[in-house]
Amino acid sequence: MSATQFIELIINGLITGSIYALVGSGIALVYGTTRVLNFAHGELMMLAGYGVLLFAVTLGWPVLLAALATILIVMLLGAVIQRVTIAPLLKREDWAFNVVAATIGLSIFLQSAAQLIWGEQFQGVPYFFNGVAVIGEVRMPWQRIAIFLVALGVMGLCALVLYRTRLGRIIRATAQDAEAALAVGIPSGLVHTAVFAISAALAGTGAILLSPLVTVSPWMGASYLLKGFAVVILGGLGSFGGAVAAGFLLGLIESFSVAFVSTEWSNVVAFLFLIAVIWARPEGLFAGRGA
Amino acid sequence: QEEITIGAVGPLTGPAANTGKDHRQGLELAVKDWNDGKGNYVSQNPPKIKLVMEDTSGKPEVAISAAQRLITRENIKMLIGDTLHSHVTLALMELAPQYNLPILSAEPVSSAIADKVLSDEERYQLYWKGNWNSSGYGTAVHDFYKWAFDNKTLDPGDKKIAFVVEDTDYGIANAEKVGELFKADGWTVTSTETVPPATTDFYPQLSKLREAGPDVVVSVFTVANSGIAFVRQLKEQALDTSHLAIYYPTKPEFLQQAADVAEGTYWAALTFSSELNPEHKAFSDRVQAEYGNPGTYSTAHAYCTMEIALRAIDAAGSTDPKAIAEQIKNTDHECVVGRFKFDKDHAVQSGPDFIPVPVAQIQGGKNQIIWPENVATSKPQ
Amino acid sequence: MLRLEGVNVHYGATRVLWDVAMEVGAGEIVAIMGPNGSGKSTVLKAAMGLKKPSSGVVSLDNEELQNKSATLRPKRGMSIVLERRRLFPRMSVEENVMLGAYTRKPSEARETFRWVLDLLPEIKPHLNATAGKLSGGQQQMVAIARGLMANPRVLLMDEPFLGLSPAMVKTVCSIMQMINERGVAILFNEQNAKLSFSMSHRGYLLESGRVVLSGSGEEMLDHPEVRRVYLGIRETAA
Amino acid sequence: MQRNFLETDRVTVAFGGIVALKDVSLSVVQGKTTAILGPNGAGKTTLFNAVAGAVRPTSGKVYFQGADITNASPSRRCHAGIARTFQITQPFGGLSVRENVMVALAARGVTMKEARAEASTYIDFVGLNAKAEDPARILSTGQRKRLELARALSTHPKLLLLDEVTGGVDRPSIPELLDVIRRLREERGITIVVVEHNMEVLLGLADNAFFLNRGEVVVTGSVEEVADHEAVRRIYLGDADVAA
Amino acid sequence: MLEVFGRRPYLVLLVMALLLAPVPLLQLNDYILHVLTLFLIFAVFATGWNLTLGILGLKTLGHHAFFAVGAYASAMVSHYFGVSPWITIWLAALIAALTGLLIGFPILRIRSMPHVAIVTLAFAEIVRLVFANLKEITRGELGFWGIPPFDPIQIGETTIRFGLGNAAGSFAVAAIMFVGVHLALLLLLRGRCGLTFLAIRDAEAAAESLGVRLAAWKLFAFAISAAVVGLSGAVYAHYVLILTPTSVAGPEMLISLLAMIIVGGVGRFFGPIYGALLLTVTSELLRDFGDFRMLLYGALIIVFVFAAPAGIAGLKPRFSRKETETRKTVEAV
Ligand SMILES: Nc1ncnc2c1ncn2[C@@H]1O[C@H](COP(=O)(O)OP(=O)(O)OP(=O)(O)O)[C@@H](O)[C@H]1O
Ligand SMILES: Nc1ncnc2c1ncn2[C@@H]1O[C@H](COP(=O)(O)OP(=O)(O)OP(=O)(O)O)[C@@H](O)[C@H]1O
Ligand SMILES: [Mg+2]
Ligand SMILES: [Mg+2]
Repeated sequence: MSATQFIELIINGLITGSIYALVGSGIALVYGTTRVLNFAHGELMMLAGYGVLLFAVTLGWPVLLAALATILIVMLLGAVIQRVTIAPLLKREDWAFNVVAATIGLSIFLQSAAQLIWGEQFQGVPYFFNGVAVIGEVRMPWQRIAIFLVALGVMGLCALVLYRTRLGRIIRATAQDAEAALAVGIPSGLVHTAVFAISAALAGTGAILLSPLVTVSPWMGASYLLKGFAVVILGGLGSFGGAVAAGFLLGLIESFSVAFVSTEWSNVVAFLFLIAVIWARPEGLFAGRGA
Repeated sequence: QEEITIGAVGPLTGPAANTGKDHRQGLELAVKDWNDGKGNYVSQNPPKIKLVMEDTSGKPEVAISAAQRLITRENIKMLIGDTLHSHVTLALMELAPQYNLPILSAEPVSSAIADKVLSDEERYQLYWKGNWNSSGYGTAVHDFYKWAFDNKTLDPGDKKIAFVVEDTDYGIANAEKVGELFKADGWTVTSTETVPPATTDFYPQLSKLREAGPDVVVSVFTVANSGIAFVRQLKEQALDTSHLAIYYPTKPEFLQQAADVAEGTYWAALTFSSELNPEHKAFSDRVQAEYGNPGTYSTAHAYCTMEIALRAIDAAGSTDPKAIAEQIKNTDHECVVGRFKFDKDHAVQSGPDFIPVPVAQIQGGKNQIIWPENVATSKPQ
Repeated sequence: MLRLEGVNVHYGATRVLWDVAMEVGAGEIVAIMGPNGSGKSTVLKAAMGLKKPSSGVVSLDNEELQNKSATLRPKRGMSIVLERRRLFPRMSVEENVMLGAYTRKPSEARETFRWVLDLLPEIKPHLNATAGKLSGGQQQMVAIARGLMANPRVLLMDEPFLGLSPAMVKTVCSIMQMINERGVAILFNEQNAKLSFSMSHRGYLLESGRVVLSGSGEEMLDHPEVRRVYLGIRETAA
Repeated sequence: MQRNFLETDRVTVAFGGIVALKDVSLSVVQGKTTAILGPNGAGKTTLFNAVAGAVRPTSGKVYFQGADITNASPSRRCHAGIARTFQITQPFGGLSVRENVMVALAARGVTMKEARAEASTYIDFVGLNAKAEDPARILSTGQRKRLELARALSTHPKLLLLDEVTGGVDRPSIPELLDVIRRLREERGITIVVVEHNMEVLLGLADNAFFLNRGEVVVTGSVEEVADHEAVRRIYLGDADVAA
Repeated sequence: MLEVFGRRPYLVLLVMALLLAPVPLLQLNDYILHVLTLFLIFAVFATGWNLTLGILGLKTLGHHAFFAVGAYASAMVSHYFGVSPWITIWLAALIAALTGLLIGFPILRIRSMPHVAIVTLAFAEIVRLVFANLKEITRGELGFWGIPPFDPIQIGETTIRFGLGNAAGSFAVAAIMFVGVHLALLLLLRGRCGLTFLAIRDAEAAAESLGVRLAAWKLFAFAISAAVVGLSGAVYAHYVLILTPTSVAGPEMLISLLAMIIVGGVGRFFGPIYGALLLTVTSELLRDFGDFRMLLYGALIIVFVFAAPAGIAGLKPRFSRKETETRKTVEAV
């Protein structure tokens, strides 16, 4: 393998990984705070994809404005989804699996609703950033570099909020015993909703960054869901930082496995890695502070 | 005179639903024309036809369920199916002997279907495949390149070829066939990368390709956005290679979304083009008038498939399955996409004399046929 | 100030509280006694709004609270130490304790925090430990500390001495008496009749979800029923 | 070498940096009731966990009836005759109280019918008859504690580890429970180790006691001796006169 | 266990068997028999899955992998080696059970719900990809065809045939498997086995301290559950006669089976059966709605989770308990 290819593989891995990290950290956040495993997370991405499509392509708004509007709308949707379909279930004793079931149902529902509304076609979104950065022999379009940078920024911001602010502490308290949180006066219902909104924003950011590359379709989010889950587990359940690190790792593993084995086995390699890790270290690779 | 019911199954929902809907339009239009007295009749007294179509979601077990429903509930005398998927067709063709029902598939191309027919001709005597075999592409691609190297349009370099194909029978069979023909000419296949359908990130594969440095890259996808992404990323990585695309440029959204990066791409097969072919344009306009959207290759192919079915029933003069199958076998029908004539393997034949498989190039943001020379609209650039 | 009137509570079809009426006056310590399953914890949860009564009135300073969210109560000066030490198991002890002051200003909270640590020095060495990993009794102390952080006017405590060593029981008793002298009203339940009625101004006896006896601490201790059943003082010892 | 019924040999348990037990060597004589005393966080529950197999000692050995059981799984220890109750109760919420008690019987291979009948005995012992067919998840604190005891008894233990089994149980019922425990010891020769903060209960139940502080055994002797020991009074009972 | 089995489980099963028995004689049209056959196969699948999901309490989301393993194993052995499907289905169940043990090991020590869910989900994805990638022997997504149907059986004058187009015979096989599997499981689970599974579900550590050998029981549960699912997969293979990795091990299989269990009632013994019936039949009825089918399908799951979390099995008047007083309790104290 040449040095150029090696560098390319690393860069590719980091870029794919940054998306996995965005998706995974959103799931981890929700799981960490509410113990809800949200199977409809991918559909939030998908909705964000259609958001960008609407604002940036159909209405022709400037990219930044379109992105902002999309994120706001997806956050709102996330909050509404939480209020309407998840919050009522959390009051039940056996909610954990109920919620999994409900979000799976929601995920199919949203997918097919999107299909009815927008049709099955894959719709393209033009690159937000044009041009290709050429460093030596490595060529990388700015769009891809932007994915990496923006993802890092957004995740950093989230980590800051989570570990350095009062809101973060409240979120983590609610995570661990909602009734007790209620007893000290934390409006845990609202906190849950807020967390969902933040996680939706992460999903939305991922989708916005991705949409020019993968095009928008009703299935856009579904394909990232399992990877997102894998990242959450690898990182140590519910750990935000762990999920971010695991996202990059998984991206790298995939990128390198394509180079060494053929493409169709790369996911097998990634998932075998997951199972091996679980076997050896059930607490995850980067288990640290739980969110 | 009693009405004869024909059933059809195709992907009306799921990722291939767009194509399935085109099929439905084509099938409906043919039946409508037939019943309205505008058909291409064989006899003086053509039967009236009713069409019922069911969804498969692109899944074999669903298709079987749907077909059984058509058979037992609607009492269909013939089945068009699957309209798109080869793997679904492989399951459906079993119904022909089980239910003594003539089955004609529409767009599926897999050579595996023809192989299966040849493996037990007796059993599959009622099954017919309304499209050519996937190996047809391979021959066209190989013959085109040979022609281009011979007349110095392209340089064979180190004689290395690589494939990036979708992980379906369609993609893999094409890669194998083209690879075989090139190897026979002394070429080496550096790699065959199979990616899951609808993949849109090819950077890891491109990185691998750059290392191998092939002279020809052939890509096969059925999902247009895979193709769009591949062509764009190929350009970003500025790989120094000749690129030929199979299938996906037939999708209108390909040129709409990739015109800026697809310049110079060779592709096969430009079987339907409203811009270049007045006959196709007329058909497309017809569809436009009827359904409010332009016609595509899939619409036209479904239309022709239905015409074959209708003419066979008409010619058979009864709904006797064997008689209908016999008439399908005798088909020699000139339709909008070409001349339909079945081969011994129950598949439609391809090539200049039958259904042409022309190679095109995107020039100035437009498709031009560049090979074979007799139908070319432009020279390769 | 805290008053329950005609409170009924159901779990599904099972009724566990029957027209319960209780009152905690300003500056009072009030004890609830009763056999297992009689509904003591349920009374406290209903008072705190963690279990919604099917009917009845829960009021604080004459403000009816039974239909209001539980989060309102800490703002009005109520706080609770829950049974089975409901801590935030994966947060540090310090974070757990600090969250008790959720409704208060951070500067005040810091001050209270120091005060609480002085009262319960046993938790000091464990401030950075994960709460869920502490021993049973240590968790109980953290729970009490968290309850105190709200600087409540009314403190509800569900079996506050459960799992505490005798020395710690004494400490917690004196803390309760001390904050009571500062004007905090306390409603708690505890199985040790002697301990609980002797330190409280008034007491209630609960049986099968009904209040069967109430009176001042001494009255309760002197009542023949209580003496016989809860203090084990009988003519013919078993 | 002749070993006592239960022996721990320099058992140390560390959780990361926290040393919960430090070189604890103690032995329990068959047929006697032993009390473990100690302030909160002294390591009492951890000691039980080490004996019952829920945690592995960092170093040291545990012997039961002469055999080294340091690395045996909790279920093997149970079959060997060690039963325990949990300080923080762990009922099988979805099973009825009766079925909760039947689990251990079933694990021993008793037929369902016999198990059902035998379970009634233990449910009776702990006074949960009225709740026998209710799912365990609705039990109150005290009821759960009783259930813990009934389940432990159902394993036919030779050694019974009771972790604050009377905590949360209403006072009027405690004598009855103690009666049950005492009777078992006399009739079946069960050896009992209790962790208990209620001194009244202890004085009537235990023969000898160990006093544990910060993971170390500080005092050993009869219950009365231990209870009168200066360090115990100061650290544990918190007598005002000594503590001052 | 009352919650899980209801009051008279054997009676319920008997009624089901009696309802199924006359169906082949009713001269129903093939299509209806086809739908009923699918229902029976999926009911066994769902019940097998429910064993770990609801009864052992391990929230596995990868049982469609065992279905695929069972289906492909039986199909390939009978196709390549010419062994009769009557034999290969048992082989398939065995292979599925071994696969179950294989994935059972890594998740033995894991107690958290999401870990188990995601690891098993990933495992199913691996299985799907392996079947899709081993094209030389499975033909990948093109589909594995050439699967022999069950060999005909001669009873006196009549020959019973199986496979497509022989709806009555296929129905009978599925029905016998259905009743047989449920009877066997009932015998197994009504005893100490079921009690132990439920105890593990509710409190692992406590169960272990009471002498339950966790690892052995969990692996046993996994193997049994995988075997049942594998068996249903094998019967499915010899019924539909074509397999593609996506159709047997893809996400839609997961979702529809999960929906059956949820709608029927997680952790109720008979729940999955009701769920399978309702969803197989509605999904056929909804076929007329075309695009709206999946939409309604998703909505149905949500509605059930909300309105009837215990599923159909939980809808029946269970404990017709009036307001019980707490008095009794206290007197006993
Ligand atoms: N979720 C529930 N569903 C049904 N019944 C319940 C539920 N929770 C508690 N109960 C019942 O309500 C009654 C009162 O319970 P509560 O916890 O208030 O008792 P308690 O007086 O605090 O008992 P203890 O002294 O044992 O803590 C008990 O009989 C209990 O079984
Ligand atoms: N899993 C664990 N991880 C970390 N520390 C632990 C863990 N379990 C116990 N400890 C620590 O070990 C020490 C002893 O705990 P243990 O539960 O044995 O105390 P105890 O004597 O039972 O106390 P109590 O009377 O309060 O129940 C405590 O300081 C506790 O914080
Ligand atoms: Mg209580
Ligand atoms: Mg303890």
